[in-house]
Amino acid sequence: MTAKKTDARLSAKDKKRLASMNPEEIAELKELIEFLKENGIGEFDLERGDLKVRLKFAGAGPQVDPSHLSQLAQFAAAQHAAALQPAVVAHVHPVGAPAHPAAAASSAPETATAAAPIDDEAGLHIVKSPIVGTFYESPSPGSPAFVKPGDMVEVGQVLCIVEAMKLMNEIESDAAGEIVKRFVTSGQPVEYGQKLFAVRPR
Amino acid sequence: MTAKKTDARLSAKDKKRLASMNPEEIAELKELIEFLKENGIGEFDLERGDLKVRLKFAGAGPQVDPSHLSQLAQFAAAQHAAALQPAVVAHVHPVGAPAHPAAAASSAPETATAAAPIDDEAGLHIVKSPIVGTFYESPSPGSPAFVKPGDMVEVGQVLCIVEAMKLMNEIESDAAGEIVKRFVTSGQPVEYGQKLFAVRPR
Amino acid sequence: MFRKVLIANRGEIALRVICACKELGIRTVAVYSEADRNSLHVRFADEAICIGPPRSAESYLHVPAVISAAEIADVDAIHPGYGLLSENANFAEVCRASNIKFIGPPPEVTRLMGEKEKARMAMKKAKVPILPGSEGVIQSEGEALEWAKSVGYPVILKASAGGGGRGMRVIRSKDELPALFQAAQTEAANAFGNGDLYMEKFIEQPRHIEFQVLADQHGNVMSLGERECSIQRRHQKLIEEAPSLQVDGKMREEIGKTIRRCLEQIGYQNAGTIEFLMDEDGKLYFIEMNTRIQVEHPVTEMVTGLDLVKAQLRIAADEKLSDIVTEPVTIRGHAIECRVNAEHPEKFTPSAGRISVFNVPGGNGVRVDTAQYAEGFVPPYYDSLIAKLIVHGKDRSEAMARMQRSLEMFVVEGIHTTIPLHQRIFADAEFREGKFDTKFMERFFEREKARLTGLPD
Amino acid sequence: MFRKVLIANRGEIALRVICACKELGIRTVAVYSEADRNSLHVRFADEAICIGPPRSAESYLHVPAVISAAEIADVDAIHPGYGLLSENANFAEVCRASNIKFIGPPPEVTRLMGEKEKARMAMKKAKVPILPGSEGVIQSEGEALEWAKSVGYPVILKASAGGGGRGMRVIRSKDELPALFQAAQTEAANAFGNGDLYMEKFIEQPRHIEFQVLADQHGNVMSLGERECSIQRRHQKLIEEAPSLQVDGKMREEIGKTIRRCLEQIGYQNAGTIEFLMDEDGKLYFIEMNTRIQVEHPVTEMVTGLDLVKAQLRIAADEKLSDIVTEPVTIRGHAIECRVNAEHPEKFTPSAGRISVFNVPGGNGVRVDTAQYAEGFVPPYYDSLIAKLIVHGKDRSEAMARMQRSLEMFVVEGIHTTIPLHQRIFADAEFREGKFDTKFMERFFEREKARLTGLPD
Repeated sequence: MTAKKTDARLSAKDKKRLASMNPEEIAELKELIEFLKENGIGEFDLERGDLKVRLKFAGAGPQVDPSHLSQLAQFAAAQHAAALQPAVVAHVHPVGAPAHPAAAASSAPETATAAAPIDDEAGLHIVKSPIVGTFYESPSPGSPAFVKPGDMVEVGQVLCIVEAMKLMNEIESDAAGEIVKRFVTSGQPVEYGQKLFAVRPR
Repeated sequence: MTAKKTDARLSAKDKKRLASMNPEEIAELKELIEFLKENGIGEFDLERGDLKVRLKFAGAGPQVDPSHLSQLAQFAAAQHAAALQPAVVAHVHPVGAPAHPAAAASSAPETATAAAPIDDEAGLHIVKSPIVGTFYESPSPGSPAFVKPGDMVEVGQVLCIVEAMKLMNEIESDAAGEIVKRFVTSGQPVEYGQKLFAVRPR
Repeated sequence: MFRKVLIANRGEIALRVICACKELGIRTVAVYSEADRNSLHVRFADEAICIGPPRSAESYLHVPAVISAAEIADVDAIHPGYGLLSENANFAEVCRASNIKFIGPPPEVTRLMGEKEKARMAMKKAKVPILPGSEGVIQSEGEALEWAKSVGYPVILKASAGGGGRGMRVIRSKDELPALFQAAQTEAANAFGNGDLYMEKFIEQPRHIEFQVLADQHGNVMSLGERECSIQRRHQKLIEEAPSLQVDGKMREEIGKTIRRCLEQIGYQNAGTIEFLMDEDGKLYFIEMNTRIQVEHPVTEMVTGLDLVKAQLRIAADEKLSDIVTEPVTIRGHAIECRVNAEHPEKFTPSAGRISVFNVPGGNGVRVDTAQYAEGFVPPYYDSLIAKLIVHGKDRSEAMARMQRSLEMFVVEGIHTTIPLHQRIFADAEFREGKFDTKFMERFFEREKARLTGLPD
Repeated sequence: MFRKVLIANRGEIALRVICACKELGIRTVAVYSEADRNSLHVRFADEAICIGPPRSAESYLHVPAVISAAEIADVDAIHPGYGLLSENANFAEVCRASNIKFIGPPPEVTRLMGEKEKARMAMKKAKVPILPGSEGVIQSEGEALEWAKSVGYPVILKASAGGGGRGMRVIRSKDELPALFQAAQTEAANAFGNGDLYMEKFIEQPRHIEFQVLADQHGNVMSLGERECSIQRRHQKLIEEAPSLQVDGKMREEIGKTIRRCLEQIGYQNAGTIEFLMDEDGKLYFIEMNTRIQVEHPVTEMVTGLDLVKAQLRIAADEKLSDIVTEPVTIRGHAIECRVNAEHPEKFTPSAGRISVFNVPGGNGVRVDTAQYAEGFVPPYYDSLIAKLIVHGKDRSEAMARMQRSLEMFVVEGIHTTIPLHQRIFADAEFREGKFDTKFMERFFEREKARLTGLPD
């Protein structure tokens, strides 16, 4: 099942249409993106050098690997409809424990490796859970939290505990700076690679 | 399985990339997208350097309006590679009969409605078989052919016979002009919509 | 055995026949309309011939096109599948005239079974129970009362000239009869210009139960047990099962014996199905015979371990039934089929278009018959069946659990399908208990509506 | 029955276990590495927990991660699938210590069967035939000659300290023995600093035949017949069948009886497989026991109509075998499985990557167990099995025809698979006749090579 490839002949008009594209107008961009979105374009590339256009409708979309995905996300609102990917890839909901933010807040895949939303976390360092377990903010019930948003932390400073197999594992900060966000609540189960804290590096 | 949607934030670089299109060009791009959409194109690539075009239909052929298809054929060569499409869609090879040109010559889909390669047949009228059967060039074995390339024909003039269920069906020309090509050989089975003759209209 | 067979059909049944041919070493020829150019039956056949434009009447139903294709491809036989030309006696006759074996019964038998009254008479003669009906027109109230008494209430009055419910009355007691008789007569006279009425026994809650048979060309007939097909919407089957919970071994054997006798008398050949209505007391009444393979044949295959389409081919090639079915037929476990249609699961509007995601379930006891695929297209011209999901379990309970997990894992995107409808049915208590009849779906939709509007169930 | 089960595995077997759980109404928890984020076992489980990076050692094989996941998901039991942690007695012990039911035998039994010599002794004690071997070290040529005479030639000398073929010699007659004994002793001494040798009976053309068993936690054991697994490449099974053409009903029953006695003595629990070598005379010799579900379990399911994974779950939930297998086990028809690996079909190099087209075959008698799908990705970190294609027919001949048409209709694009290799094997006369042993693939490749280079076959 190889694809047929025939030499393309472009009419003069087509050549004109696609050839000489010159700089202008930012306002048009959003409209273009809206238009792409409306039309279910999943991918759109354009290079100027010697002009390269690539266009792909979302439905025709093969799985896009994460590195592409982040590029794509920056380029335009990617409508990512890869065939059988789970809507929520991490969905840990033990009875009695609150669902973790990714599952609770949206249906966007929360991945360990995927780029974080740029608007929230640009320039922030994310501390992730190196193990599966239960998150605790403080060394023992009732005692104060190791850290809270607004605190300044050093590299190696204990931020929290993740309990796994009855062992209390102290999670240390791998960056120095200000804690700007905690992603999980005490007692909540966390999986490998799950985001715990955002740190604004000093 | 909802599609992942990431907020589109354009980096300065991306803005510049897109900004290098003027409104007119964007309008043209929109027109192109409309065109692709109408024709169910799922992917479209174009490079200028040494001109490269890649085109992929979103799904099955039937949704493509034949009239647009011929336009498209002029625009670029159709690459028709939906997942499980047969490499050879028409492959009639009864024992003892020569394979018909489409199957013998290439693996290109031979469709009743698809436009013929432009370089060969631009401006030509194609007479197609209205029925399934066996093609005969002459009224009886040994007698001369109804027509041969180079002959001028009138509308309604008998071009050949297609035998179906022991009935000899005379196929008349639906165009007046010069026979420039016969696609099949006498005694060859033909399917519905198969090309029989090319006529250069007067 | 045949060297080469043309399959005069499309969709999943065309592919099903191609599979059977491949397993028997027979070359296959697909025919297709322009709308089916990218179908899997075209892809997997050894040869494929375009026979016309999308409209069935000009392609799949166009006898000269099909026969011409068979001639130029030089096939020995034609398998008609179901629907389309499969019960067209004229087509079978043209095949015979063209020296092409039609894989099915001879045209005479198809014709006999196609004429409802003749078929009833043939069955009656062979002592197959048929739904009691008056012999000809009921002339008067008095005659009606007498006839109703002889078969017992309820009975139904029907207009001899008519159809579509006009002139039709269900009568549940002798007190109601006089008034309803008058009303029906007047209505029939007004509607059809003819007030003649006849009467039939009426079954309030009929089940649709059918028996699968195979008959060779040497006079041998075999009954392969029954299928339960009561889950229907507007006379379209949605879910079929084998065996029926209502049929025990003794009944299966008795009916089987009667059917065998009857079909031997008729001279039946190849695969066929005898359809019955079952009344509330478990009595069966013949309705009609289908002289072809059925959509729902896989449930019988699952519980018997046989291959009915291969059997059809071998019978048509003049093999003896005793060489095809070499061991006594036994029923193992329970099988259920769901018809997956390209339809909106609530509004039932057809849903043609491109399939973007198509993940078929697999694993233990799961069979899928389909000609669809990811990136495939469902054309708007043909019936909406895109896949049959069949499961087999050691009992009905296991089969139901298996169906539920298979429905959950059957992912189709880009078009609507009836998968969600099946999921709702399999969650229904009445369905799960096997307490249903052909009016189940009406009640099911009413229950759903009641639940939605907050009314008591 | 369990409320919630964690599946400590990936790929098709994880999905297989999820299906079984769903059919039993058990909630499922998938665990996955970062490389498997988009896998179907993640998609179809009720919950899913990422337990580590792609490398197995840091995810699927990382006991603390798996146990932590089980604890935070609050499961009752863990199903280990095959491979990975399935035969890790320590893992089973940690499960026990964590109050999580390990679905498999107790760690003591796993440990016993994991130590080859102890397992042999346990089997020998229960009168299961084992491959004759010298008791301890053979001190001299004279002793070797005597022992060889007692079991008959051929025999094999092996280095007590070694492995990998060094110090190993096959001896086919007593005349050869002295020289080969010396050579083996010298080689062993040089290689391992220890010239000790022991001897075993040698089988020139062994078949690999294994028996499937189920054992409940109440002391009941059941044998479910055998599988023929001789088609192997480098000790990796490629094709498996049930039943074996070499095992008749009498033999099946006798071996079954011996196995039952043996496993009752050992206190075996859950599903397991006893592997044998069969010599040219049809005699079986125990090699080892696998204390888990096998890759090839579906062929047994197809011919027995049972569900082995559901049986595993029910046994672990303390149900009795007599409630799980309620009817006498009978073998119906013949089943064959092809392992479809993401490998080049000639060079056997692994082929990871994106699958662009994935059309699984369906229809009568065809089962596919897979966790792959169109647009899915085969990661490079794990074993290459991407699908199991299993067919069932009324006999081996029908099963082979069905496999051939199914292989033809199994379309995978974007990566290489072993589908073409299977097609070549199914076209091989020796395979078709069922005349094979574990060296079949070596001869097969030689025959192919000979054909290609134009040498006589």
